[in-house]
Amino acid sequence: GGGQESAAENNVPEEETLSGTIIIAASTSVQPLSEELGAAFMDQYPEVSVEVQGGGSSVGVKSAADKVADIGAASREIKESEKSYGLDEYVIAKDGIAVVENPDCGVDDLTMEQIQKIFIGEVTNWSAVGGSDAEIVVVSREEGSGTRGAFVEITGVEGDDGDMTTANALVQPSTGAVKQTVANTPDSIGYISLGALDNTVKAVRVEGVEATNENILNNSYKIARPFNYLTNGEVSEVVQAYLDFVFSAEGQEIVGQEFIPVK
Amino acid sequence: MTNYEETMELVSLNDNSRKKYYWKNHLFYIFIYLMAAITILVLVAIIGYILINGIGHINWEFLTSEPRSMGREGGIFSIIIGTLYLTVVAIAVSAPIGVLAAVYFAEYAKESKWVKTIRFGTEVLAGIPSIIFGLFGFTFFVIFLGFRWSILSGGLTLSMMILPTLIRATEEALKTVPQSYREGSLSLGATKWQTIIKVILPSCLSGILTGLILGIGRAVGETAAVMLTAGSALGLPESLMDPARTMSVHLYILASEGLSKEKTFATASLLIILVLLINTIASKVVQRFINKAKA
Amino acid sequence: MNAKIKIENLNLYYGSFQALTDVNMNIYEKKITALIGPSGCGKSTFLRTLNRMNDLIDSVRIKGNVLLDYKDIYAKDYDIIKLRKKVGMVFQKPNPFPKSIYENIVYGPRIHGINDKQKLDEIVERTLKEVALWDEVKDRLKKPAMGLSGGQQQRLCIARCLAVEPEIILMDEPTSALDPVATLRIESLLEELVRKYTIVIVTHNMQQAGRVSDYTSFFLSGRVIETDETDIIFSNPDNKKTEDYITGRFG
Amino acid sequence: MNAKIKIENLNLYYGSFQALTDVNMNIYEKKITALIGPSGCGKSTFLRTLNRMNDLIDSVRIKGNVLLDYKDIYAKDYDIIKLRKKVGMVFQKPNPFPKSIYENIVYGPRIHGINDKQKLDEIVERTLKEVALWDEVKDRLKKPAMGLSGGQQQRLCIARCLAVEPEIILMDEPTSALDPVATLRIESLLEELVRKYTIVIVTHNMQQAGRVSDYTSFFLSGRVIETDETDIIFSNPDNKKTEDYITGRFG
Amino acid sequence: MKAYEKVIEKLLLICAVTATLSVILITIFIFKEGISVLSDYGMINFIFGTKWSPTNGNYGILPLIAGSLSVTIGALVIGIPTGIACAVFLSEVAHKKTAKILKSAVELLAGIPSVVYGFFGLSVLVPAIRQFILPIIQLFNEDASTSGFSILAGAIILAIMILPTIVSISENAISSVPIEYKEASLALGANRQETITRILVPAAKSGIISSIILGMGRAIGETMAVILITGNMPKVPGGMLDSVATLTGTIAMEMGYATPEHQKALFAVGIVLFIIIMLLNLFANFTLHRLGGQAND
Ligand SMILES: Nc1ncnc2c1ncn2[C@@H]1O[C@H](COP(=O)(O)OP(=O)(O)OP(=O)(O)O)[C@@H](O)[C@H]1O
Ligand SMILES: Nc1ncnc2c1ncn2[C@@H]1O[C@H](COP(=O)(O)OP(=O)(O)OP(=O)(O)O)[C@@H](O)[C@H]1O
Ligand SMILES: [Mg+2]
Ligand SMILES: [Mg+2]
Repeated sequence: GGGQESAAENNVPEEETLSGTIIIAASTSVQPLSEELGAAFMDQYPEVSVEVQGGGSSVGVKSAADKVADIGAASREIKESEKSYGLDEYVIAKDGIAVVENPDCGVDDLTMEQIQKIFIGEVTNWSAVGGSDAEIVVVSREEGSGTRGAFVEITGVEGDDGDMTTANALVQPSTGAVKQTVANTPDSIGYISLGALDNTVKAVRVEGVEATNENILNNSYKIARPFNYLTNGEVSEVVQAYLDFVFSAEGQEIVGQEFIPVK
Repeated sequence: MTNYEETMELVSLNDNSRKKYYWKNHLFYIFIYLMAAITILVLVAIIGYILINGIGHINWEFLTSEPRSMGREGGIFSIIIGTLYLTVVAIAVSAPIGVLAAVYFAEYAKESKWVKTIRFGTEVLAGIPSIIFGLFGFTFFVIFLGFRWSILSGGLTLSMMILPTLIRATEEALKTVPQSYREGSLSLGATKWQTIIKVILPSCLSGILTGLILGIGRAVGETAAVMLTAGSALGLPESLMDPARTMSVHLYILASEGLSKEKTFATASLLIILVLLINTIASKVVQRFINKAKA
Repeated sequence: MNAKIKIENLNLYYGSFQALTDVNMNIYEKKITALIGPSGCGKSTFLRTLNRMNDLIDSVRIKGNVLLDYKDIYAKDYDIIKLRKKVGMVFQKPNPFPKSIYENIVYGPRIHGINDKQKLDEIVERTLKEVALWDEVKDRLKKPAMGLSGGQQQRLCIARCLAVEPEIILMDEPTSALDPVATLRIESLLEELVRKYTIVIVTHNMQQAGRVSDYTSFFLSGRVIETDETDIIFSNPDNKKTEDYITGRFG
Repeated sequence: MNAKIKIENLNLYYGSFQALTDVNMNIYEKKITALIGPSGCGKSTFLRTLNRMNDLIDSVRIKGNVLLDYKDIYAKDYDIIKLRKKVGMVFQKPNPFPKSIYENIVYGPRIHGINDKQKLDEIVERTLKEVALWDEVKDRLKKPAMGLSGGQQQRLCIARCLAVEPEIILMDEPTSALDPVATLRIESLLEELVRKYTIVIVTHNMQQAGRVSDYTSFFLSGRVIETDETDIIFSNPDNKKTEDYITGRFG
Repeated sequence: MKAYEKVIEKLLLICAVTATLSVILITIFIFKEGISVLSDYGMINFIFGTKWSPTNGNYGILPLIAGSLSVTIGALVIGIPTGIACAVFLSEVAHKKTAKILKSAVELLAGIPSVVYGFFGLSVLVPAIRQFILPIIQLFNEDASTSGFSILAGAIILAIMILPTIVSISENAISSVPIEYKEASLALGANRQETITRILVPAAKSGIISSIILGMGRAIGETMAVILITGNMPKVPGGMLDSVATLTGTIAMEMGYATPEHQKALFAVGIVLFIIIMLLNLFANFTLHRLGGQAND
């Protein structure tokens, strides 16, 4: 029927037989994007099924290394310790990390240093950063989270002694959970992927710069990170086709809906 | 005579030597009634809160359409299917093993050290927390056996989890079969196995069914172990090797990420209704059996 | 006379407790042998050695011989299944299976390989007639056996036992759970059955033993105190203890 | 003579089933009254109306009067607790609490407000002596009561009952679960106790009733057929049915 | 006996052993993955270390143990009296009909998946603690503060979750105390309350204790509900309103994101949890044995 027709039209012989399953193990920040990309890809190749697993950046890396998944997706730079796997990296998008606070908080602007101090636990009261006299409720992501990895690295919360996030931080296991906690807990502050930002929480300006795509692309907004796709060794035809699709104009357009395209 | 009335009646008597006791009596009953009332209230509060907020959002569309944008929109069709598959696999694997194991314990096992050991092993399995099952399923089925995150991995993990429940329920059911049935059958020259298959198992079928239904309930409600073994992919599973997301996992994700209050409540309500249904069926089965036995 | 079963020096232990001591007895073909004695004296235990129902109890150990048609039923290679087919048993409390009347009776024949519907129907009719239950239940054969009265249930159990064509029927206080009318019916049934079958019956009812049995054995503390023709036991026992028991001075 | 309890036109129903019909009886002070009759005739039911133990059963309805010291124990304002303190009860199966011997006996006194250690010790010693158990258990008062033999347990239960200083003791077949030796001990104990207490005893053992009791009431199907001095009932009953029962013609 | 009977018995035996084999398999695989961390890092450092920060290589799980224990103990403190009171109510105080209805309601409570409780806790209890309980506590201690994600929230939700276990097993135990005890007590002039507290409950204690131990096992093992409501803060708590992270929650949360080394550490946490549950099982067996022996000799 129709599938054959369109394949003939495109006149690309391999696509006619393109079928199989692609398993992507993605960090929660890359998961929605991967699902969108996967869905679009499947529209083009109905015989292919793209399965996107939730998980974390490390699991993305590990899954790719273990070949549990065809593609691992990480929302941070590959760590030194992970380089040994010898994975191929593809930066598919960029994402900013928004520092968000409960909408009732009065603080609009924070410096990188203030952010660092708040998350290290040196500043515990909003009054120290120009807010009202209320204790700061810090909300962080769990150990191993890509967002957390990127955030602590960029903001300097990670120092010579490693990740120094205050022990008094509430920990939530996903971007959504952080957002929900910050939205519901007075005097709280957290960080989430810019793509997930909505009006339930308030994003603060960092060093006076608003968290927007433009500001990230022009490098004025400092807290941003890459989204990586990782593969292990030779990839199958169908995975390669998927990667090609991601970097195609159509793929990057999908990226652009929530994140920052790389091409 | 109701007990509270009895107490009150006694309190009204003017008997000095027992005054102290009446006072204690009062406190005792107040405490008991209060605690019972709190428990019931909590039950009503939880179920009521969730159903009131959720039941309005359950409709045909919700049940039959695919979830979109991580469940923020759309329905939960693929999740219902995933739950179904996973439960079926879990039951299909554990039911025969569980029932036969129970038959062994109830009909064959002699009280030896060895039998005590495997009994203890069964009890231990029942006590292992689900997250440990999850860890195990992850290293064993997902990685070691290479089943990946799949209905198979999840189903096998779940079947291990519900095995003790099944064994226990079946064994209890077998114990209720009067010894006289066994004697009657054996005295007619039936072998032990014939006796079990033709007389004993049929006469405690409902007990076994109840066990199965309880097992299903547990499988449907499990979250942690399923997440680590069957994954949490949203797609419609098509084979045993596909990953799946169950309703409990979906509810967890919706709740923790705050994706959509409305869908969260709807999913929670559906889960409660499902459990209610499962419980009712279980007790109906038992009731029918009792009626049949009486007739 | 023909001793269908010969019991020689039978000793039985439950763990370390000796329940039967040096039992010697003959059970004669096509006669009714009654076992009497006070509670706990070992009547049931003895009865259950005759079809090896005691094998169900783990702690039981047995010494001595039980010869059925001159073959030791406790010999290694003796086929228990055949033994139990040959030696039927009726229990104190009627214990029909939770199945239909019909299914109860054909259970045994089916076990033993008869699957022909017509043959089974015949067996059902014949045995129910033998226990005089046919007229009462012929219209409700497919109804649950549990719906019968106690006396009917007990007769059904006897019919079920007859259906596998035993030669010997063991009965352990078969009427003690029944009312007087049902008891009388069973007693008169015994008189019919003894024409074809060898019957051993345990009873705590002296009158019953006197009425129905040909031979009586008196048990006391696991020993057979006296065993003889019923008339002799009841009119002129050898042993003082037997006399005391029968006249109700103890027990 | 002094009627400690006077039962007038007592009727008792379990739901719609009438278990006692028009019972009239006197129970005399410091005498032993035996209740006899076949199984299911209502002896236990009647006994349990005397300390209102039937109140435990939801379906029970009662009509008529039970006058204890001329006061109706079923009157609205009658104090059940006091009633039960005054009317002790001993059950068929020895039922000591799963506590120590000592704790079993002081349970009642403690309930009734005695907490003085010395007083409790006295009570334990006195009651155990009264039931002739003191010498057997005085060295193991803190040991579990469950470790005693059946007969000892039953005597302990009687001692436990005496510890709350009752005036009347109800006993429901107190020896039927015991062996002959233990039974004899309890019977001789009764002869001691009746000097201080009024005793009502249910028994299925005719000889026992004859041996120990002063008065006997014969129950049949929920009615009192005859009630009189024991000697008269056993030697020269008014009623044919009483005679039949006593001579063992039915029951 | 026919030959196939032997074969069948062997087959059944195999089925019966499956559960035990599973336990062995689970033990082997969990230990295989986690034992290296325990030995490299040091058992003492691992269990008594106060800093859980795997990305920095700090694997001290004392905060997690403290978290698990505090919510569990909290749940027991709330759940035991309530549960036993309910059991007494159902078996001795309530009318038969009421009791029957309530019993099935309690069973229903037992069947509800734990995530549902977690969700309820997250959307109702956590804000309620912040808004209503905190002000009350602040009356006594001005410095008190909480985000609502707390031991208290976890304890309450876990208590609700273990209630059905405690209630139904205890109710069973109390109901199966021989009626003779009750009658004996009443016949001595004890009233119902005295009979319940002095005779029935003590006589049912082994059943009640096993219900508590089962409930405790369930509380320690619970995962998802706890993640949603305790705040997951790996810090030794100082009070009821502090947030905590639990052993189970940490495993479930971090498993997905863990680097290989971190993952091994999580398996090691699993080993500790496993051992705690095993000890609890053994302890339960031992206690019940002792109590059972006492009751019967
Ligand atoms: N399974 C068993 N294990 C241990 N002892 C047993 C067992 N069954 C019976 N006994 C003991 O063996 C003795 C004989 O028991 P049996 O049942 O044969 O007596 P009985 O004469 O049939 O008594 P009854 O008239 O009460 O039925 C009794 O002392 C009994 O306690
Ligand atoms: N709780 C009850 N509910 C309904 N009927 C009962 C109840 N208890 C006893 N009965 C019936 O009341 C009648 C009298 O019973 P009761 O126990 O008083 O007899 P009994 O003379 O003590 O007999 P036994 O000698 O067997 O102890 C019997 O028919 C019995 O079935
Ligand atoms: Mg017997
Ligand atoms: Mg009675």
